[in-house]
Amino acid sequence: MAYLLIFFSAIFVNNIVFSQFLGICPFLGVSKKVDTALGMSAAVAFVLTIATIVTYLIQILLVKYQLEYLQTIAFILVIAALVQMVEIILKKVSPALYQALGVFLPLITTNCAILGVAILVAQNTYNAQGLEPNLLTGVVFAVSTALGFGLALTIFAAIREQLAMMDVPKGMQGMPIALVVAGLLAMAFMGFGGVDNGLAKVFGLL
Amino acid sequence: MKYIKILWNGILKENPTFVLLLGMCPTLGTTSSAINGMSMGLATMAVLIFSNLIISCIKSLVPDMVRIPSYIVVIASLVTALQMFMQAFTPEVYKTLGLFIPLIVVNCIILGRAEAFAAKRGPVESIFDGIGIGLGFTIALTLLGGIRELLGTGKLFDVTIYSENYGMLLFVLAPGAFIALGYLIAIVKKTAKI
Amino acid sequence: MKHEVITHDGVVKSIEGQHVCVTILQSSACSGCAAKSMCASAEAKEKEVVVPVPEQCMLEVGQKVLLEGRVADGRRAALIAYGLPLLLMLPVLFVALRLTGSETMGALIALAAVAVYYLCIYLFFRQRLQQRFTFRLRQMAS
Amino acid sequence: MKKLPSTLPNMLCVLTLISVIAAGALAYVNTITQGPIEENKARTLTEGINTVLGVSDAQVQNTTEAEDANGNPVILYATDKGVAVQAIDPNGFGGKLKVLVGFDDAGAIKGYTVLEHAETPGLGAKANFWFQKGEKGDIIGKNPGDAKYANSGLTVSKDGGDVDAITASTITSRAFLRAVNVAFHAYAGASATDGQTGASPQIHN
Amino acid sequence: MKTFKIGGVHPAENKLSAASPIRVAAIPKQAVFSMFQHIGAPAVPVVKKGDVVKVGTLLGEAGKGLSVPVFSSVSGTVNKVDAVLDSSGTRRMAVIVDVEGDEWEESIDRSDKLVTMKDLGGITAEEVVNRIKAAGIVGMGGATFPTGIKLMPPPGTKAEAIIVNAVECEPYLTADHRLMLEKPEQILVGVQLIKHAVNCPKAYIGIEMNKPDAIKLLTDLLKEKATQYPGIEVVPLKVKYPQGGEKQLIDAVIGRQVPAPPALPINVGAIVQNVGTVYAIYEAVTKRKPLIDRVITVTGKSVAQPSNFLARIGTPMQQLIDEAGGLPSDTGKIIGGGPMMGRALMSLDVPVTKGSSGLLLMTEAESRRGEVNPCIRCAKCVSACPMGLEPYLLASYTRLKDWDGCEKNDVTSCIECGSCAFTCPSNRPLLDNIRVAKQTVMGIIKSRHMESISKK
Amino acid sequence: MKPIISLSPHVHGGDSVQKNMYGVCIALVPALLASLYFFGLGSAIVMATSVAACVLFEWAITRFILRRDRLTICDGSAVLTGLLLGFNLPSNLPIWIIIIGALVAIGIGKMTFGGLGCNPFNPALVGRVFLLISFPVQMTTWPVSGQMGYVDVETGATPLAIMKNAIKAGDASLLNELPSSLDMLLGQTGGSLGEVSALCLLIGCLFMLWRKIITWHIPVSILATVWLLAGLFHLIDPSYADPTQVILSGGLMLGACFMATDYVTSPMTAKGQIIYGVAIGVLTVLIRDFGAYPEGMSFAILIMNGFTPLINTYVKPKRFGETKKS
Amino acid sequence: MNVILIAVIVLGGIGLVAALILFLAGKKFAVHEDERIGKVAEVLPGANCGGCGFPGCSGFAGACVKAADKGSLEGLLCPVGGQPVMEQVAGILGMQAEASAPKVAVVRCNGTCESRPRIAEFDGARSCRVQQMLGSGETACAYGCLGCGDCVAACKFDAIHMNPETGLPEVDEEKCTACGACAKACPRSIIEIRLKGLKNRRVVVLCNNKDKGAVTRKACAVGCIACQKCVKVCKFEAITVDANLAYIDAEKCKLCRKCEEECPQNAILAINFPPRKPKAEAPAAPAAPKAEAPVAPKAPAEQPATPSTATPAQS
Ligand SMILES: Cc1cc2nc3c(=O)[nH]c(=O)nc-3n(C[C@H](O)[C@H](O)[C@H](O)COP(=O)(O)O)c2cc1C
Ligand SMILES: Cc1cc2nc3c(=O)[nH]c(=O)nc-3n(C[C@H](O)[C@H](O)[C@H](O)COP(=O)(O)O)c2cc1C
Ligand SMILES: Cc1cc2nc3c(=O)[nH]c(=O)nc-3n(C[C@H](O)[C@H](O)[C@H](O)COP(=O)(O)O)c2cc1C
Ligand SMILES: Cc1cc2nc3c(=O)[nH]c(=O)nc-3n(C[C@H](O)[C@H](O)[C@H](O)CO)c2cc1C
Ligand code: SF4
Ligand code: SF4
Ligand code: SF4
Ligand code: SF4
Ligand code: FES
Repeated sequence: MAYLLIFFSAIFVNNIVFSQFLGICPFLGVSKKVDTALGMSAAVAFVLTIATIVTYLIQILLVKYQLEYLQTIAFILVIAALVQMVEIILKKVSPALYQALGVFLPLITTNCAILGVAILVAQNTYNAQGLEPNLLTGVVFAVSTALGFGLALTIFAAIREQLAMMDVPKGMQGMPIALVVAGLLAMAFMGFGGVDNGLAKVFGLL
Repeated sequence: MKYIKILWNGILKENPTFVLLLGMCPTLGTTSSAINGMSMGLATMAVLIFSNLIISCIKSLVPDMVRIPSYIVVIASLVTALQMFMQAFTPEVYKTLGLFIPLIVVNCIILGRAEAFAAKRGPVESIFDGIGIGLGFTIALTLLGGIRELLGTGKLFDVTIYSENYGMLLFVLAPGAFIALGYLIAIVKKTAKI
Repeated sequence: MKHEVITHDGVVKSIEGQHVCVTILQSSACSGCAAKSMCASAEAKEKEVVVPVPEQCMLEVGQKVLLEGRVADGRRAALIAYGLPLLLMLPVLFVALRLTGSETMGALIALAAVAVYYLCIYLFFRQRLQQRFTFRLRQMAS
Repeated sequence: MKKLPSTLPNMLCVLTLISVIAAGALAYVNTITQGPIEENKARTLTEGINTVLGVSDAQVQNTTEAEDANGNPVILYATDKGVAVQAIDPNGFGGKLKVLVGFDDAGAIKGYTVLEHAETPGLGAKANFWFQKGEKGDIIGKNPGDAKYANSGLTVSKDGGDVDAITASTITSRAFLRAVNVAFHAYAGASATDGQTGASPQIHN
Repeated sequence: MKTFKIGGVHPAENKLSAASPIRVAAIPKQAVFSMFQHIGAPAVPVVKKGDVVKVGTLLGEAGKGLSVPVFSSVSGTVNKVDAVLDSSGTRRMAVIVDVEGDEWEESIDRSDKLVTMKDLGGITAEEVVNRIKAAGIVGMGGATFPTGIKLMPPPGTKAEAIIVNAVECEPYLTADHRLMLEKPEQILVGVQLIKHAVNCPKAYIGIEMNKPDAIKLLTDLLKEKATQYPGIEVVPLKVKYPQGGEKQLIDAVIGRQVPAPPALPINVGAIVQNVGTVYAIYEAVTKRKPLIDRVITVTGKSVAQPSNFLARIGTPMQQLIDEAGGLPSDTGKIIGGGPMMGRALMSLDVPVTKGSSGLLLMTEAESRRGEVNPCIRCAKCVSACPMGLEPYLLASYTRLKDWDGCEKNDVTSCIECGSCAFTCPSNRPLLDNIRVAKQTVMGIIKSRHMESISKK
Repeated sequence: MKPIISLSPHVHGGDSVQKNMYGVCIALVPALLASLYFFGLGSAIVMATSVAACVLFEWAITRFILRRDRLTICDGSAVLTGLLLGFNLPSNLPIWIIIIGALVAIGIGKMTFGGLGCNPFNPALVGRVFLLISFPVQMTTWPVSGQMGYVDVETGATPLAIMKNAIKAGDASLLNELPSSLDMLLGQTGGSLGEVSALCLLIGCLFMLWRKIITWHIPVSILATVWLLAGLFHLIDPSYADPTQVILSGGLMLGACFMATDYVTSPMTAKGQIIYGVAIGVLTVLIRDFGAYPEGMSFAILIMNGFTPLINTYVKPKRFGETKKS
Repeated sequence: MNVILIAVIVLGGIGLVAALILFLAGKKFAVHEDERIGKVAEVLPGANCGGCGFPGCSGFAGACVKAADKGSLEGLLCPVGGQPVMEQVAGILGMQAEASAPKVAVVRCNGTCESRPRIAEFDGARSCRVQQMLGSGETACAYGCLGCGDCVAACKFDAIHMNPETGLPEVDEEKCTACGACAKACPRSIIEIRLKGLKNRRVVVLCNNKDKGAVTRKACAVGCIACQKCVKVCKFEAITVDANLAYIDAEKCKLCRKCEEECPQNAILAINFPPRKPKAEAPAAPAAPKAEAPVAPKAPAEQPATPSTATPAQS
């Protein structure tokens, strides 16, 4: 149950975009196609999870040699390499699959969402809903966060698609209106505030 | 003259926040008050200056294909160093900025400037570019932080301007960040054109 | 939803009998961003797509074409490439952590599971996928 | 100067070299800053303990780590001027709420400070001062060990207690008081057995 | 009560001329025969200036491909063969005849006597279709599709139900209604001829409930002469626009939905014919009379005598208006057809054609559209659309020139019924824009089709 | 004569934006009267300020910031936003807060996007939630109904607060403090202006259904979902209130009938509207029962406003002749 | 020192592995984007108008580089940037720019409200395409401007505007980039992208009506009736009459203005010429001759006075 809560919390309550402020650039800049947003979130979830696991291992290594201060630099290198490696492997594994992805999805890039989540998990500073922060909760957190990102991306893409048909005042067009929409969405999502705690209590009782 | 132009370029023409719309995460995440915004801006500026300098120095040593990873290593080391210095000497600031300090690594401004400017120009120019862009970023963050702080809590740089009871709490929270930045960009664009 | 299609533009790179090799530029998620020229994460990669065509087609190397694929295919591709391994990795990680009690081992086993998954695809499903994901070419309307 | 061509050895060398230099430099920086960082940490701790005990020169004599009933860590700092206890309640409005509470020998609260929180600025974040001496939710001087608190410890007035909750932030207030109560229990348990028990104490130094 | 399943609206009916019997309009002094009175290739003139023609003389033979011949409805001399403005506002080839007397071709049987199937003896299906084709009959419900072709189902399809479109869902128009009241048996024979032509055992006559007299008349007649007219059924329908739309009618009557284009009604086993067409078929087969006249309603709130005329094709509209009491001074809009689907005419200088079902004169006050407001996304257009489309979306995509979006959202399925624009509280010109999109998308699809052919 | 030409259709059904907007206003009259009856002066002041401020801001923004010539304040949507915003506020709210709310509702919620028809979020709710988050203290102290004054009114727990407490404490006996269902239906409870009398709101809703201003899909799916879900909880654990009382309490009726049905921000197809309604119902119960806020309706509607474009993209009306397999 | 050594080893190792992977990836997926493409794209205007026939400026940049590799930039023109930009592009690519004469949009209809009576009133979506579906529209001319401004909406450069008095669009020659968007948008193909001409001067048949003379005359007072007079008077064989409509080939036209005088309908207009001597204004045209009014409201810099000031006062 607690894992479900982490899942719920990372998607709705502490949505990475709306309340954690990570991954904003792709969120704001991503193409306005709803179609690709879903596939994108699957891709981000996968990369984010793998990255989390690998960096968790690295962190173990760093801690062992008391090199925690190398965290940032090691993580960024590892993640950058990882993203590329997934590409290489996919191409090798099934060229057809790889081609299909090329046509449908934008590239996955190393952005602050991936690094941020990796650091949060490695430092155990995410909300584990009362559970011990460990690899498993970390991975659940990473997957959920990515889904939260995908969700934000998808609804945002749809809203923008709709706004393109509207008579938005000239001065507000483009980034300003996108930001205001994001703000209002964030405001709406604040309604989820405390729901995780409430649910936790219920699950505790059950 | 040339250097002043580079400076102005960073503050106005290529202002990372208002014009280029880069580095949105720290912009939104660390501007709950003017002082926080300013700290983040300055921290980024420090990294920017040094990364620009170092990269413009080593640019010809680095083969094209590992250009980006090399730059990343340089930037990441600078960020880590900064992180440690801040932890040691300004622990309060470090605590409030939290996760966003290591995330300077992936801030597109830094790598972007490295690629677009430092990798093509000399060290001195690069330093000025770093200062200019950094100042632009700092100004933007301070402005945004100031607006949010003022509207949200009635204070500016922790000085009470009007009673906190009249503050609109929303502005210090997440939605307020987006909304304030949205209108700020619209206003800046509008006034800059006139 | 009907058979919705998605298109991507590309350039004919080579023509070999019944296949045309088309290169496409896959840009990153941030490609819509105002500042992509400034931003390193707005990368682009060139990828090649092989499309079967009828024997005598009126294509020439260097010609611009539109690649057309079904949206449903795209979703399926994302599922196979990313979704399923992710779904596989989670339970494996869970079980491995329980069994070994060591996070390092658990993590390594989970990663290995993904590797095995890809290996399986490579060994057993490559051909099938090859048939599954096909594209059509459309000339660019001028 | 011409760029180095992108050959494999070139690239490997350059990247490794850069990494090595970076690592070296960082390690060096680390050795410089490690001292101040440690010092900072220690200073923050002693400052905190001093504040909550209302003194300026408390000496930590004994640190005990324990766990509360829900498995959250509790740390007791026994000093010559009283005991400061660090306790956590995980269910604040925004997550974890970490407090440091000072008790006098009788068990009355001498002072507190909020070490870590994720509450809303302007609302829950007011916990920093709300419960201080003279403020609306003053808890200083109260002794959770008193008979009237025997049932449920300190509670907000909404729940039948005598502490005024922070305006519109009952959740934070509850979490805060829960943490204070946990701290008190740890303190009481420890003083009952002369600093030797707790749920599963592990003695450091 | 049967009706179609999706959408629909209910405009004020205003059937002003419902009670006025069909009058025979005077023969005009000059008649104009456009070679382009049907869908498909124009007819090719076979007469030249100075030729003398009779009623029923061939003026233009069917062109290549989809086309029908055009016959003279008057006797006289050909004045000229030239391009003239037709009701669509474009200049098209036409034969202009100066009328002298009223002489008919001998082949035409001018008697009023009812000819039944029995009288026709063992006429073959082929012969029926041939006579229909030879008479130049086109659909008179508005689409003017060559009827002869419609009655030859393509291989692989089979007609299972003939549906007579007696709905006349357009407000104001009453031509079909009157025709049913005055020529019921002729129509029933016509239905039998169609059944015979396509070898289909079952026929339905779909009539809306606002024509109870016609429903009663036909039902009684069918009951009375059940053996003479087997397999024909009158289906009363709930009053709802656009029930007369072919696809809607099929849905309402036999509950089958024709899929999106390029599917045709015959793909679900249905053939729909307008009442007027059925009557024309009767006349063509039994009396050898080509399509030279039709019933047309001339109406409007300010018109002195809203009437139904049996008018010769080629008669100028002006003449019909004069017969109906003259052009009211407050006329703002002249509409060829009904108010929902008809065409606004620029002048009365156009002739009656095979497809003219009505002439509506709207007052100035009624004519103007209201002020356009922004779309408030009330979804009323969506629920009104009988094709299940999203008019607001299509119109927006049109404004953005997003033809891809239009195509994906099935703009080509739009039947241009106007229900969307009719309901829109913001007075948005939805159908105006959708037409642009439909035209463009059809063009794109066509060129793509050509492209893929050329590639092979 | 110069004939008028245009493409078909040449007739129009006569429906108009004004008719719809003022129709909703009329539907709100019973609830308005009820709020005047229960809250007296306070209600009058809050309503008047809210409506006046909304109309004024709309006028000023159109005129001076957007510089549009066409004035839109007559179309009734600003009046409606003002009314609904007022309905969502406590009767003792300081005037300056109401004005801020109106500014946010019209300025941020509506005109930023271009005015009527362009806004993705319900303006009145944007205003209300903004105030709720910004001024939580003032926005959560509810006068007890039956007082006629504006200042110095006695405040008390709303049914929602009582329900929440019962859930928090896990103690069903706390629910005894709830007013009777009849009182809740008629309006003998505390709460914001427009939510006191469920009956009046229902009458208004029926009026709108009769006038075909709205369709049944959204209100019915919301109410049914909440009733079922709350009923389920109630069965499992009686410290969750009786579902009928849940439906009658708080802004549920107001939201379901008047705010979730806002054309601009709700899905375009019947299917979409049902999905939207069900989701609002679920979210409302979720937030009410487990969240930090006592009232979930506003948030639930706003959240689903965010999803509306997505629903519109994927939930298409059934096309004529569409078969399942294609 | 030990600490530093470990750090160096660990990070060195990570760096080495990362370098390897990134190198492989770089090699596999390298975008063979020519540096020149970026450079070319930089000098392009960035309007992404599509006027060049390529999707967006970057597409055009790619095409330029490819063409340069084949040896010539022939046929490639950025209509927005025009010659100067093409020269820059050529400079980057080390080529000669194809000399191309500048062009401008010309509205080939002069059917103002006075010369072309409105016989009906259009009441629908303000769109030429919609009106086009109603046959000839508000006037009897089935070829003339419909006046709803589809072309105005299509222009990305704010270079074409409706003149409320004439009801016709007017091109701002300084802003017009000859991108052709307006020409594409016009459902009646009235707008021609035409050579700007020597000193910006042009002689154009401002009519698009392909009806027979008699019909045209009824519809519009300044319509071309295909009387062939201009063809006869032109010494350079620049004028042809096809489908009842005269057309002046801009390449052959020597700007002698003979045809302008000759046209009984005043359908031919000389644009941006200095005012004629009074005599030329004499021919009593059916409608007030409106010299350059619909086109070129602003004269180019070298032109001292706007020609339209010289036209007689309109009745
Ligand atoms: C933006 C926002 C932030 C809030 N943050 C907190 C918080 O940090 N701590 C808290 O206890 N309540 C917080 N609340 C209030 C709760 O949501 C809820 O209203 C309160 O706990 C119940 O009201 P009460 O405290 O008056 O009983 C917040 C409310 C809002 C609108
Ligand atoms: C919206 C719409 C409404 C129509 N209404 C009628 C009508 O009321 N009566 C009618 O006979 N045909 C009507 N039609 C034409 C029919 O679709 C169809 O063309 C006709 O019934 C076929 O018969 P025909 O070929 O004999 O004309 C309508 C078409 C559309 C698109
Ligand atoms: C066998 C058969 C073939 C037909 N072929 C066509 C055709 O190719 N194109 C066409 O527009 N209509 C064709 N139709 C007629 C249409 O079904 C329909 O009656 C006509 O488009 C007019 O429809 P409407 O009056 O509803 O607009 C055909 C009908 C039949 C029975
Ligand atoms: C049925 C109906 C419900 C409405 N509900 C609201 C509402 O909840 N809030 C609001 O600001 N406006 C409402 N309006 C008015 C109007 O649609 C709204 O101001 C637009 O969102 C502004 O673009 C409503 C209008 C109608 C017809
Ligand atoms: S005109 Fe087209 S879009 Fe409009 S209601 Fe009719 S079928 Fe639907
Ligand atoms: S009926 Fe009109 S206002 Fe309503 S959604 Fe359709 S276009 Fe918009
Ligand atoms: S007037 Fe026409 S050709 Fe000139 S810039 Fe505008 S759209 Fe392009
Ligand atoms: S020139 Fe063409 S597009 Fe422009 S207003 Fe005239 S008809 Fe419309
Ligand atoms: S200018 Fe109008 S017809 Fe020639």
